[in-house]
Amino acid sequence: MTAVLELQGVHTHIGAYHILHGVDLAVPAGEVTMLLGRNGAGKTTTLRTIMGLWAASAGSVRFRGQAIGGPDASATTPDIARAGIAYVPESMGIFSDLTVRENMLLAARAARREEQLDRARLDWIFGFFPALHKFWLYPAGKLSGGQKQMLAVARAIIEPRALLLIDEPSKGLAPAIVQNLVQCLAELKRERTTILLVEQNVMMARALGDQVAVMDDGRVVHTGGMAELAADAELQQRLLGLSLGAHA
Amino acid sequence: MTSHPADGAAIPKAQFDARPLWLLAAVMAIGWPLVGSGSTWLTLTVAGLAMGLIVFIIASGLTLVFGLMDVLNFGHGVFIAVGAFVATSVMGGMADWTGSASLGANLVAVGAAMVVAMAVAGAIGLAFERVIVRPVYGQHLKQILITMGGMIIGEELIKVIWGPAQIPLPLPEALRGALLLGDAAVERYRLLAVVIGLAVFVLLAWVLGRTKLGLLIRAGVQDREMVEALGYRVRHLFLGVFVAGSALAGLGGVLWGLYQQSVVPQIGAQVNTLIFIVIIIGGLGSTLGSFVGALLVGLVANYLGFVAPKAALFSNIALMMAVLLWRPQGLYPVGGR
Amino acid sequence: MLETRGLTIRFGGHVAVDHVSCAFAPGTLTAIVGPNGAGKTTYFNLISGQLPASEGQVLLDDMDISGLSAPQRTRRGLGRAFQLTQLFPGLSVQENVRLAVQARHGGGMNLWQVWRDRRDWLEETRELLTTVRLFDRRDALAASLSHGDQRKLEVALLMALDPRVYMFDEPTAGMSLDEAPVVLDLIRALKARRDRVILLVEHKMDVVRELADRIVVLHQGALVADGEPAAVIASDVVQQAYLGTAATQEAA
Amino acid sequence: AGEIRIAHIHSKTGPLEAYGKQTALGFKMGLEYATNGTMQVAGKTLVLIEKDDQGKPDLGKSLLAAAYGDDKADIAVGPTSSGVALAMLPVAAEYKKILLVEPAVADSITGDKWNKYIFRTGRNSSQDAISNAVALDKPGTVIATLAQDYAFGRDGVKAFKDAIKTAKVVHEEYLPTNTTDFTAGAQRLIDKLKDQPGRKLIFIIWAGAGNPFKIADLDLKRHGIEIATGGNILPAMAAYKNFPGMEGASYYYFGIPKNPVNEAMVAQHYKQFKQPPDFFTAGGFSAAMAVVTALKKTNGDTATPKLISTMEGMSFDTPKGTMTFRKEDHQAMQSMYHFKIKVDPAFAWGVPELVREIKASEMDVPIRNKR
Amino acid sequence: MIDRLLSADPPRSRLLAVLLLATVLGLACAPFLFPGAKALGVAAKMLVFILLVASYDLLLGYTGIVSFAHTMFFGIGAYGVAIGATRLGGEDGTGFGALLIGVAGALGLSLVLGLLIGLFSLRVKAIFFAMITLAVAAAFQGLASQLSDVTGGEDGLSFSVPEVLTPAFEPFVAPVLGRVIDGQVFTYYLIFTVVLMVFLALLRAVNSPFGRVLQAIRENDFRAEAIGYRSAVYRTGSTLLSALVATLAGALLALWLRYTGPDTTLSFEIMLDVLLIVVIGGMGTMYGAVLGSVLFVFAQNYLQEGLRWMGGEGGWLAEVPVLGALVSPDRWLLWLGLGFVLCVYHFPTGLVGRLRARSTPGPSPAGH
Ligand SMILES: Nc1ncnc2c1ncn2[C@@H]1O[C@H](COP(=O)(O)OP(=O)(O)OP(=O)(O)O)[C@@H](O)[C@H]1O
Ligand SMILES: Nc1ncnc2c1ncn2[C@@H]1O[C@H](COP(=O)(O)OP(=O)(O)OP(=O)(O)O)[C@@H](O)[C@H]1O
Ligand SMILES: [Mg+2]
Ligand SMILES: [Mg+2]
Repeated sequence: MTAVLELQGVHTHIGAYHILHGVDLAVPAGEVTMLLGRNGAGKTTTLRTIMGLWAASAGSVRFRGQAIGGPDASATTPDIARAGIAYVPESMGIFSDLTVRENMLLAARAARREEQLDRARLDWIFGFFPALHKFWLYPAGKLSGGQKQMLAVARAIIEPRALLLIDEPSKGLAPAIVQNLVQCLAELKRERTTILLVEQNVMMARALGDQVAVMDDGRVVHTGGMAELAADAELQQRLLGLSLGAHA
Repeated sequence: MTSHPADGAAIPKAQFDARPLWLLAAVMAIGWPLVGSGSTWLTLTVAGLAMGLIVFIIASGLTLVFGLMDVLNFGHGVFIAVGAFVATSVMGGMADWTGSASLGANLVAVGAAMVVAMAVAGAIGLAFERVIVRPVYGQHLKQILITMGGMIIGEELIKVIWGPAQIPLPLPEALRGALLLGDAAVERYRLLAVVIGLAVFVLLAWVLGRTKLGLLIRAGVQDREMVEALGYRVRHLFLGVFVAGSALAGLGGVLWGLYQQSVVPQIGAQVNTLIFIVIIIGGLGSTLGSFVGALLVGLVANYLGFVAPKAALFSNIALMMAVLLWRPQGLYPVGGR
Repeated sequence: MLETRGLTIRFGGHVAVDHVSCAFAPGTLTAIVGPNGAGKTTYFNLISGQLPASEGQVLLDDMDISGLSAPQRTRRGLGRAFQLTQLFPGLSVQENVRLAVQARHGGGMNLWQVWRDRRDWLEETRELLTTVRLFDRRDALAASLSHGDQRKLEVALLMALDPRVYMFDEPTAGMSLDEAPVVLDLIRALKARRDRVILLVEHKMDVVRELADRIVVLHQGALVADGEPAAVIASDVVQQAYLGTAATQEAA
Repeated sequence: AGEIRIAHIHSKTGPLEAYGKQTALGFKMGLEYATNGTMQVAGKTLVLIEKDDQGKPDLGKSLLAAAYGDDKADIAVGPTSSGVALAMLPVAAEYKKILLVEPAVADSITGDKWNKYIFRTGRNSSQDAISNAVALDKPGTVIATLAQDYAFGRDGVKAFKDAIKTAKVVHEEYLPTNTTDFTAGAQRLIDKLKDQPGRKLIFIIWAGAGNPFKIADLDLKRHGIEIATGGNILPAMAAYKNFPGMEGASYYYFGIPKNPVNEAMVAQHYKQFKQPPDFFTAGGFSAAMAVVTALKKTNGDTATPKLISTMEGMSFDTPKGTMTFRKEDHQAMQSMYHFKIKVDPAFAWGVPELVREIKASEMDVPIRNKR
Repeated sequence: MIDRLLSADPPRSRLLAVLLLATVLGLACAPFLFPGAKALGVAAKMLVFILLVASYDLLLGYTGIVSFAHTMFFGIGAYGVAIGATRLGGEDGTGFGALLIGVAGALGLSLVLGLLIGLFSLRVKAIFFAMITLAVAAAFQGLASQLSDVTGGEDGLSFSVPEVLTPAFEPFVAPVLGRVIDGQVFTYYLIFTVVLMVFLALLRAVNSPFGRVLQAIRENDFRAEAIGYRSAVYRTGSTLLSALVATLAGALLALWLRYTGPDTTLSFEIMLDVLLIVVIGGMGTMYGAVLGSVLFVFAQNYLQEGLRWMGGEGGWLAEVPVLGALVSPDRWLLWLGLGFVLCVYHFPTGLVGRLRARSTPGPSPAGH
């Protein structure tokens, strides 16, 4: 099992605040790694640090063996994205003045004009998120909350990428669409796309997760297999403050 | 999985909004009975349209920078001034070419002035972007201040280099005077301006409308981080746009200076209000909008100036107010503002 | 107490809310469910006045309030928490809430009082922050909160207004498993007061099942089902259009 | 022994920087010339204090107060802009010291805003307008005016019209100061003039941004219409190259006056800068001549009443010949020059050739102040 | 007591407090500390700018409205006094009544125009509003120069003020503490008192519930509406309040200068100065207006002399080829512009923000 992405002792400061206190994390290739933790634990900050949107003040982030983050690395966010990482931010990052079409066109780096978009892949995406087809020419800012979320995910998968960083994709999605999303991610995994997923939705976590990392207070406090955690009620209580079974 | 949507369903194209163009036509139509005489109307209309195109050229760089990058560049005028001053130096040095009665030789001189002016203004734009504008992307207020600071510095440096006094910039021989269409006179120089203005417009409309560039930059303004996270180097893009905008201002400066036939260091500041009005009318950032806006400004100024010269002082502002009452976000609104 | 009659809005050709008529009584919690884009948030916007209706009325205590602006409706007792968080990002957590407290007391037009002097408002604010577990972070800027904490603050702003009609739009989305119950407890406590109208948009069916007295289903803008939770959830339209295959999984 | 302190307040910076610089230079050259390079009058050393009003009236006002109050200036000279000058006038009265205005032109400085401490060596707008009228006033001539639509422009046209005796002024065109496109105005002028008999002139009074001479590009010649205007600084006269034969009246052109003072100034200027002196250089020079002449007459006495009585009616030499401060309003009466433009490739500007010197006595410059 | 006066909004930084105290004392004693007409003029201008900038801070820093028409109100105040004095002042000089009527008329006009502008701002979005006010201000300036019968046009109006306020009025024979007490000194203290009181009132306003709502609207007006504040009302209120204070500032300036013209009150340059001072001082702090104004007005008036002193004119520096041209006092604007840019760079939160950040350790994220 090789790690596609590796974080070692990553510290991140936002302004005067010290948010990440030495995060160690390895994301194995071709699997889904769940990043869990309570509100404010530092999950989003971790993803942003990987994308180079916050600078890691100490430690290192390595992607396929290359250093992409840390005090010595010089890679900028565009470099990191070009290395093959797609990112679905927590705030969705929709370009609200642009139409759905234009949002998608921007996400597809290879396409210059709409005609150059991969029609088959687009249809595959529309299959999961039909609303995007319906509102193709709509300004994205006018979509409903759930539709924006769909667009955010769709943008990240319009072209194949080696690693997906996804921050709470299920929030605001209707149950049927959450199902589609799970299926979509499962299909991506089958194509050997590596996924690092932050999620509060227990059902999704259990359905997709291979590996688990639990964060608290800017550190990874537990790593292991999903199955292991799901089986251990006492561990759940200690790490997450409740039991996963309770809601299942 | 839910059912597939109809494959290859025709994707509707956005409708082109032609009403502002109709407005333009309407203004011309109203002008006729107001002016009365046909040849006078023709003279005024052609002159107004040509003036509009000159204004469009000096405003186009600002539209570009503001429309795409959301940068309120109050220092735009300095690039106009630089363009004009460079033209005095270049054309001064080519006295043989400008003095010759041959149109070809004259055009070579003007063309050389334009090329050099654009290059110099663009180069200064490069420095301006790096030193002055870059730290304040996304902060309008600071943009206003820092670019005004840049403008003051620029103006003072111009005074250091070219002196504080007015410098004549005579039109080359063959571009002076007018062509007569019956009783209507059309200045030759304005015809040159029309050609260049149209070329600039077509080029801009094509680059922005037909390439991904326009999209990228607009997106970059809204959420720069996200565009970078999609793998684009926003920084280079912005730099490129700014340089292009500055170069256009330099071009505008040459044309404006030649139109005025003399250049003062304040030449840029003098047109600041005018070009801001034009881009507001246009919709703060739409190329087509500021194109139509500039033509409107040119026409209305001439008709009003003929019919009621007293009112002409406020014609631009009145026009702007009227347009905004009709469309509060300008003729062609650019989303998000 | 709150009623909508034939409430409709069109955006161009798109009918986002389509003649929805529905009445809500105090003391009941009505869950509004429906697929993404069904018009739930828009329906809220129409009630609270963020959008003007194309047709139809909103009635509060049998008074037509359709012509009133959003702030006027708020002052008549309609309160709103937003699906996409709406805070005062540059102000501290405490000031965010305190502004809402002040709004309820209606002191905004006072130009001469020193703000600090209103200890009573401060006390109220602090109590609320304690309830939603944000007291420790009271001095942080709202913008610097993590997503989940911002959601809690969003709810706190609504609680501070203490309106007669509470409208929650997916209050727990993005909240972690141990925090969500805090909000749900608050909602339960509201319900227990029996004098408030509570509307809740929520995609988590377990929450809906547990809290709702009644479920209203919107689909493509129209009201397609309304009634007892169990019956509505079992209905075809909910099973197919909304839950999809999820129903089978949840049952398992 | 002792010092005589002279404050010169002018636009070292601001929109009129170029003019201010010429004045300052001329003033210094004038002091040197008048004192034969000693910078002394009656054994007292002239101390020159220069201040920059930046073209701002409030600043000019406080600088003048500071000059009289803090720097103990005995006499002040300046400023460049009329607006600044008008703000300054009351200060002179408050401090009871002389302000010699140069080159601000507004009539009201020696008109209704005048007080007895105010003298002016520069010409006023009336003098400008009247001299042009005298130059253009011929039987059978039909004139239309083109001016900026504000007080300055209107007053100028009024003075011009009042002084016209035999020619006919058929139209007054006023355009907004911010006009950039003169086509509409030109059309109106053409419509008014084209069917008139006789010689047809458009007389332009314009200062500031915008280039009204553009109207010539509309091929006025086909209607037999000519353009006329007053003199200007050399860079502005570059545009005159397009109008060979254009007539008007000018305040100064270095090649026109023939007198020792002018010859000395031109020679000195060429020596220092390899260029001829300009409009405002001559003005500054004249102001210096006035100051030194007065001081010589009082034998270095700087008491204001003494200076005033000396200067009233005083004649003094300048590059423009002899000027005289009129007793009533302290305006310097001076010659103006009727010119005709000749194009000479040796010069970058259209060269105004002297047609005739218009003596002060030929111009009936109204007295507008109340005393 | 002090806390009350400052409306419970203390400087919150020791250094800032010291600087403010020094400024207030310095301005209070300026006639005796700094000799000369120029120095007193500069001090008076500082006072007027403190008020003008503070009023703009209310609009910009607290309410988040970018308007370029603020100098219009400043001008209205100045012209109010000027026109009152020229029209109503009789042969035997101007009475206080004429001035008061002028000020009242100006306040009335500002009220009406402020309302109009406030209402217009509801129709268009922020950036359009800013641009429109730019044009409106230009139009107003054009109007002032057109109506030359009333306003004196480009030349402006010089006018007389009540005798006690003129330099000619000297009640004491001997100088007091080395300064001849004349009407100018009285005018100065009149200005000082008005500025101090109105400034404290503004400070109170921004620390009142009203002021807090303005901040809320600045941060998120959509949300402010959704908790029940009618942002239209508050915005208009803020526009009016700041317009009135600016009018008052204009009146004070006119009183001091005994002159009003388009360049002294209406020009875009002044608008820019105000904007810059707000930003340098620190937006939304009120105290920034004090420090910023003092610093800026000082630089504006003494930078040229500074360059001269450094040898930029006729001194050793002037001999250096390129540098000589650059440090010439005639190019002082170059250095002011450079100062502009550097200040915006280095004081993103303004002087006050910088000072406060230094002395109070920021609130640490609790819960760690
Ligand atoms: N811009 C910021 N400035 C200051 N502190 C911040 C900022 N952004 C985040 N923080 C702090 O960093 C900590 C971690 O935040 P982060 O958003 O990474 O949490 P999270 O695990 O993603 O939480 P959630 O589940 O609520 O999204 C929080 O305490 C938060 O307040
Ligand atoms: N301002 C608007 N202009 C145009 N269309 C809009 C606008 N607001 C909403 N819509 C459309 O109306 C429909 C209903 O949106 P709404 O936000 O109410 O959905 P929702 O039921 O809340 O969905 P979700 O569960 O995803 O939040 C969507 O298709 C949306 O695109
Ligand atoms: Mg998060
Ligand atoms: Mg919704």
